[in-house]
Amino acid sequence: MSAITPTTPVPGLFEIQAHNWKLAILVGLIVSVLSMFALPPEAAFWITGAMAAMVAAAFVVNAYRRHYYGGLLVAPAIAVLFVMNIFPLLWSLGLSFFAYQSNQQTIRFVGLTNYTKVLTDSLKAPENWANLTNTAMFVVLTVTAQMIVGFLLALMFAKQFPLRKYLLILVLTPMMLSVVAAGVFFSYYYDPTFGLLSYFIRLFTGEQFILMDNKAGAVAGIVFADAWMWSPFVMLLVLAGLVSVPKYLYEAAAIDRVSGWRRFWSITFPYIRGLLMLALLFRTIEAFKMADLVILLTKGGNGTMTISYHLIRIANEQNKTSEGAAISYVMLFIVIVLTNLYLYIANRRTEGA
Amino acid sequence: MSKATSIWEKLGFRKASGVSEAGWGQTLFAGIISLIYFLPVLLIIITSFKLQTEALSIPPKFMPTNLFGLIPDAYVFSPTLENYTSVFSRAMTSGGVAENTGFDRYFFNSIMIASVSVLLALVIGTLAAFGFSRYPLKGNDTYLFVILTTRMLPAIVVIIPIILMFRVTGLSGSYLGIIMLYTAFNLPFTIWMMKSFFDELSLDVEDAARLDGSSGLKVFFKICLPQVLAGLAATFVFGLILTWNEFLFALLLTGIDTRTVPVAMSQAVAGGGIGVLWGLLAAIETLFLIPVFFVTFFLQDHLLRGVTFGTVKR
Amino acid sequence: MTAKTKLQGLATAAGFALALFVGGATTASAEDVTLHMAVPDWPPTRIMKKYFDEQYKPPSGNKVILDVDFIPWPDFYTRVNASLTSGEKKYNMSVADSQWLGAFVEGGYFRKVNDYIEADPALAKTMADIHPSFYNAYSTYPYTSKNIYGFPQFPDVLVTYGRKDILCDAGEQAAFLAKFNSKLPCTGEEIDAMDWTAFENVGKFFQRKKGEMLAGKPLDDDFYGIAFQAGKGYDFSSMQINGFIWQEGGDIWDETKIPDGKAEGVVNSPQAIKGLAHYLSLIQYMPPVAKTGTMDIFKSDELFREGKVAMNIDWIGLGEASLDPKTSKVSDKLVFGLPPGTKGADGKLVRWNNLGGQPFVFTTWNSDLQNKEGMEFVKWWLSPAIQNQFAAGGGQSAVKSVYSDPKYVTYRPWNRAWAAALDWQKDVWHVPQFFELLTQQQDQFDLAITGKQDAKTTLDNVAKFQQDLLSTAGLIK
Amino acid sequence: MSTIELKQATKKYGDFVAARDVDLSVKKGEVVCLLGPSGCGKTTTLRMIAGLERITSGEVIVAGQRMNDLPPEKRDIAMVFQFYALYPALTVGENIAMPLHHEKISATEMKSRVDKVAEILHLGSVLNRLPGQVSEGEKQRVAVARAIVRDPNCFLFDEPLSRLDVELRHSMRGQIKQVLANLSKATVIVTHDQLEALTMADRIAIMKDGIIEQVGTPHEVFAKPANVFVGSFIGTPQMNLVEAKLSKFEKGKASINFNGQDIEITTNERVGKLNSPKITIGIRPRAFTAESKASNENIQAVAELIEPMGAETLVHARTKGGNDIRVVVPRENRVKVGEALHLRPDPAQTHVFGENGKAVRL
Repeated sequence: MSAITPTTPVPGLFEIQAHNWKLAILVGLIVSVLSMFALPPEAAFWITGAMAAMVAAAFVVNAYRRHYYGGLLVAPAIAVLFVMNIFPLLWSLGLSFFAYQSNQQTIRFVGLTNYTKVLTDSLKAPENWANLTNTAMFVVLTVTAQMIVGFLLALMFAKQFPLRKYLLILVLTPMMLSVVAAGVFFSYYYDPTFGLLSYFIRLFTGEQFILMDNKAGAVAGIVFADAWMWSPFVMLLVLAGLVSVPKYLYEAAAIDRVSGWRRFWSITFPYIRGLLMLALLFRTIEAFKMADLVILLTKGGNGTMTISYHLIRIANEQNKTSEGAAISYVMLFIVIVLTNLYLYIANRRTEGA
Repeated sequence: MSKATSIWEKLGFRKASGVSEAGWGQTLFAGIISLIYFLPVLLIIITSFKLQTEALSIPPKFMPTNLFGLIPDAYVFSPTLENYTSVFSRAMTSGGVAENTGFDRYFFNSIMIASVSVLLALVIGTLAAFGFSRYPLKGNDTYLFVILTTRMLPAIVVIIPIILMFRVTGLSGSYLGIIMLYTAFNLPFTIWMMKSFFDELSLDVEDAARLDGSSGLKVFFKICLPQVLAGLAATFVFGLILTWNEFLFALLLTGIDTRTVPVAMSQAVAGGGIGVLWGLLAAIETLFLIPVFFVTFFLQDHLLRGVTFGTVKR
Repeated sequence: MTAKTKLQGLATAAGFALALFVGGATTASAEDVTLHMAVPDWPPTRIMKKYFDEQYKPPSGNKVILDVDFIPWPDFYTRVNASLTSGEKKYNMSVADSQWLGAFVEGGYFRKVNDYIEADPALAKTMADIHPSFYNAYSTYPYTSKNIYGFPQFPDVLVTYGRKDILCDAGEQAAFLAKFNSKLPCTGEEIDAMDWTAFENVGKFFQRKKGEMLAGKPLDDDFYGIAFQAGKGYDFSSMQINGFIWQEGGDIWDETKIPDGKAEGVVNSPQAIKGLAHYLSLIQYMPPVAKTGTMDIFKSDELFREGKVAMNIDWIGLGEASLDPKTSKVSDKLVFGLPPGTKGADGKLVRWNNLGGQPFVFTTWNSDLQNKEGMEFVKWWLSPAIQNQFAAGGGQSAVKSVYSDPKYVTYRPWNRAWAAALDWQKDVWHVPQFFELLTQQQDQFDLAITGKQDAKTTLDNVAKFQQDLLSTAGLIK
Repeated sequence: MSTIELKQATKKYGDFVAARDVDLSVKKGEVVCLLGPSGCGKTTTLRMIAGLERITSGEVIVAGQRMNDLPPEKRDIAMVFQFYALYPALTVGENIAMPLHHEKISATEMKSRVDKVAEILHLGSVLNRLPGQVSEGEKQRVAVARAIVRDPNCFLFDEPLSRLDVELRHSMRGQIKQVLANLSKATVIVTHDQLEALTMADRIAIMKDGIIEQVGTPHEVFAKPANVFVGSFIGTPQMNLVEAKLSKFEKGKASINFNGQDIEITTNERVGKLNSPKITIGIRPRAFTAESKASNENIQAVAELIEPMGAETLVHARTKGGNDIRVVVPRENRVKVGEALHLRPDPAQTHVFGENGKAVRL
């Protein structure tokens, strides 16, 4: 805030000062990374922990000396995130440059080999690309379905009507379910012998209906279950946007004899665009991680294998930690590019409008 | 616009004025759609009152009563509460006596761990969001994006370092460990939501309060927080829903004393040398749904207001 | 918030953390020994824990506590694997699938226990009494070597579950005789004598539509003759397919022949392809869920318990649920027998099958005292008295003196097939690459089961993959 | 033909009556202001005309056509909203063009019409900005521009100037008046500011509690308030209203017991025919003449508070009977606090209201 003036000058990068947090980060990173390479994991852990504490201390001292309350306010969150999230992430990033299997106690630096392996190896790369393609398919299908269904549901609830509150909570319930229970019950609904889907279709065709014996059916089954669970999330965000449109704008539009289509794009849509973007962002991130429903419904059969499920097999079942880390960082790269693209488009639209 | 709040208004029969008013016709339409949408959940709830031998019957038994002979018997099941008692106490060996299943503990753990960690994330995240909003750093957006990035990777990738870290620090199997982890898990979303709320607030009042000599903390607690209560409620509900059903970390980092319901739930999926115990699984899920259902229901109004407040730029 | 309360808060938090830290560490004195054990949560382990608490008196006089972490089956591997490989060192003993031995032995997590067995002649004698099929699969690594790692917790084999009420119905019997010119198997002995052709005939014969007659009554739903595992998950097709391949005279990659054994030419030998093709040809007689690749051991069991199939091949471990009227619609109509075999050149049935069940093992970070007390516990567990009690309470025993006792067959209806089945058991690989081999193979089998490729392509793909992988690993020269 | 007519228009929300039996007619080219305190039903009345509220009973006739059941889109009415209701995502130019889309005209014509209106209202320089980026006064002009860009049946303004500061308000009043004069449409303006109403309106309708109290030209409502409420509502400083008792009426002069003091006021014949002696006397602050000594034709009071207002001075005085009255005296007339005043009301500007609050006039 402009009202707060720094009382301590900003130190140069290599000036040894208790509040020189830049130097602290630099030293901390170097020491931590070196210790991870050179020392047994336990020692490396404590050294990295100490380095994190040092950086944190430098931040706090810096903030305190400069009356920089922003830093003090942010510090606890950064500390928790660093210890519980960023540090393990960096650790696994480091592992992606080694040949390491978690069930064997040898480790060897191999540089970018893991990355070239997962991206170009004649046996592994095609499988990875196929899984990635499937994932992309699921991302597009589930997110589109969620956006459409969520949007339509929101339109339905945008008006005030009797009992609305009670009907709304019914629609919100699916996203509160545990994925395990939802997945298991959907496998029951889709079951050709016991399932309700088969039962109802049979009333018309007289034949048991096998949904998941082909790719289209299996994908449809998974997309349906996922969209069912998470459309309420989109609905909630869109609905919040819809109810936030001031009523007088619609009145003005009525007076101005604006057509329904134009009214939506000129008045309503600007209010929900930001929220739609947020929903799109979070749902896309989640869709990239889709594995649970696939495991519960098809085990990846009939062309439904996703990169995330593949990753679970690699990193968990087969303990190929480094290879898994490499795959996941390739994945992360794609997600970051994609989300930045979203954010870029969203910002450009906002500025352009 | 009658002044007194009648019982009808409390029940949601509020007459709103103006163009967005819709009547019972809309109720009927939305009711049908909502019920269809709710059907899979309803079937889970119905299953929770069925014995295992009736759970998979064809044609499906969906009525607990034959309504004085209106419904053919093929569709009628005999409702039982056995699944609900079995959640907490049942024989764990063939022919054995009923014993405690530990689910009372698991429910307690789930409620405790989820609520404490979401609240903690709310406290820490709100402070941070306020910091990010009022004391912008250079490259603020980058920091925020990095924070979001931590949610982008599948959890399985970071699990090995975290398990090791937990062992070294003795946090494995403790409440503290899993709570801290879930707190971190909730922070990105909390910070993103709360920052946008603070960004929306008008600075005039705060500046005035500062000029009057109020300290930063006082400004935060007395002026900013009350304005973002709806946002806090919305963030709490979202955080709760996401944390409530977390599975992988709970599986790997809790001990038998700190185990949460989603982990223990698999017991009914392929436990005990039987495939799925449909009634039992449904009963666990139904019980597990209740707390988060009611929290959401009671914070529903805030949920909508909160979300909007935070994200719509005008 | 004042500075004072903040400090108090910090102190409380620190104290809390310290208490957890101290509380988490094992407190072992000379008198108290705690054995932490990871087990899947199901009756055989619940019974073990119950017997231990009620009956076990350590001969050393120490106070021994068996601290059992019951983990739900579906997530058991994930939990144990993560605990072991992360170096958490939480468990002293663990139940494990026999196939996991290689990975965890090579990684240095499972302890070789030859020293303790050699030091204890009584224990050595007990070990010698375990049926060789189980001894080799559960205890030895490398497979059939002299190194001992595990002990049977719940030994298991595949058996045929049958519906007496349908199979023995006079009308059905007559119709079957007329159609196939052979007797519809009805008793346990007749089921024992079945080959795959007879099994296939049962499949053909009982595939009925809703409304058709079955055993004199009209069906209210479609009915099927046969079911067995054909699912993509874990090992839910390999365990059955291996049997078909062995019975045709084919083989899987044989780890006892390292490093000379090959994968290509063996795994996709004509006999193996014939075995797989035979397996695939039976899928059409099974309930339609098989076509989706999700017919796992639980699904076929569920279909059987719900009365949708006449015969099912499944593990004994799932049997209790069929006997219990609370979970089974056919609890009073059961008949059990050996799984079908293949007629050999001599006209006798070849009935190789893959064994199941789980051993339990010791981990490498245990103290000597923990290991000693653990061995005493093993000795007690494998003692005939406890094994008999276990078998009577719903377990199975791999100990010869126990299962050859005439009263063994009275414990459970499937026990009549137990002793006869044991000599025909082999096991899948135990090498550290087990999971890679298994997932690739399961994926390929799934493609075949769901009709996307034929038996030959499938096994060619499997053989090529195994040849590559195992050559790289140095297991094939 | 641009006219508006309300016949017995009534709006009820449950038991609450927002507007009751409103009768109002606005001729072509006439500007009528609906004036009243907040919550009096004036905005409801406006919205009934626009079709934003469904009328409960009565009739709305616009341009000679009964419009009770038509939605706003079908009424062809232009309206300026209190908070302008500009579309936040559209530029000023797009906002102004919005009503034209309905007319299906060519893009060039649309542009020329927007430009023309923008020129009239001095908006040419901000056409490409978003509403959030222009000043309050510009927003207001955009709202007006959006209304006048088309050729509607009539114009409605809902508190058009309430959000502007005093100076801007003053200049906008003139501008709007000028614009409206050129359009010659029936126009209704809702306001709570009497100055706005008095300056802009051809006629003023004063409302209270959902009822129109009086309709008349600005002069009429000032000079001849129909009742106590109108008298008190119109005019600054407010009219003095004192409850009194009519003791007798002779020869055009009424003897009135003015809270302990008897005075005689010349008044009209109707006063003598009143049934009840309880009346209210209304005298505007500027209608007093200060006399040098007490008589039975003036009111005795003591000055208590002096407020100079520039050209004039406002004196708060207290009568013998304890009533506070406001008196405006010329600046030269230096009144001191505590000074005794003898105030003679101008009979022509003294209003007598009967017990029912209605003015007693011939």
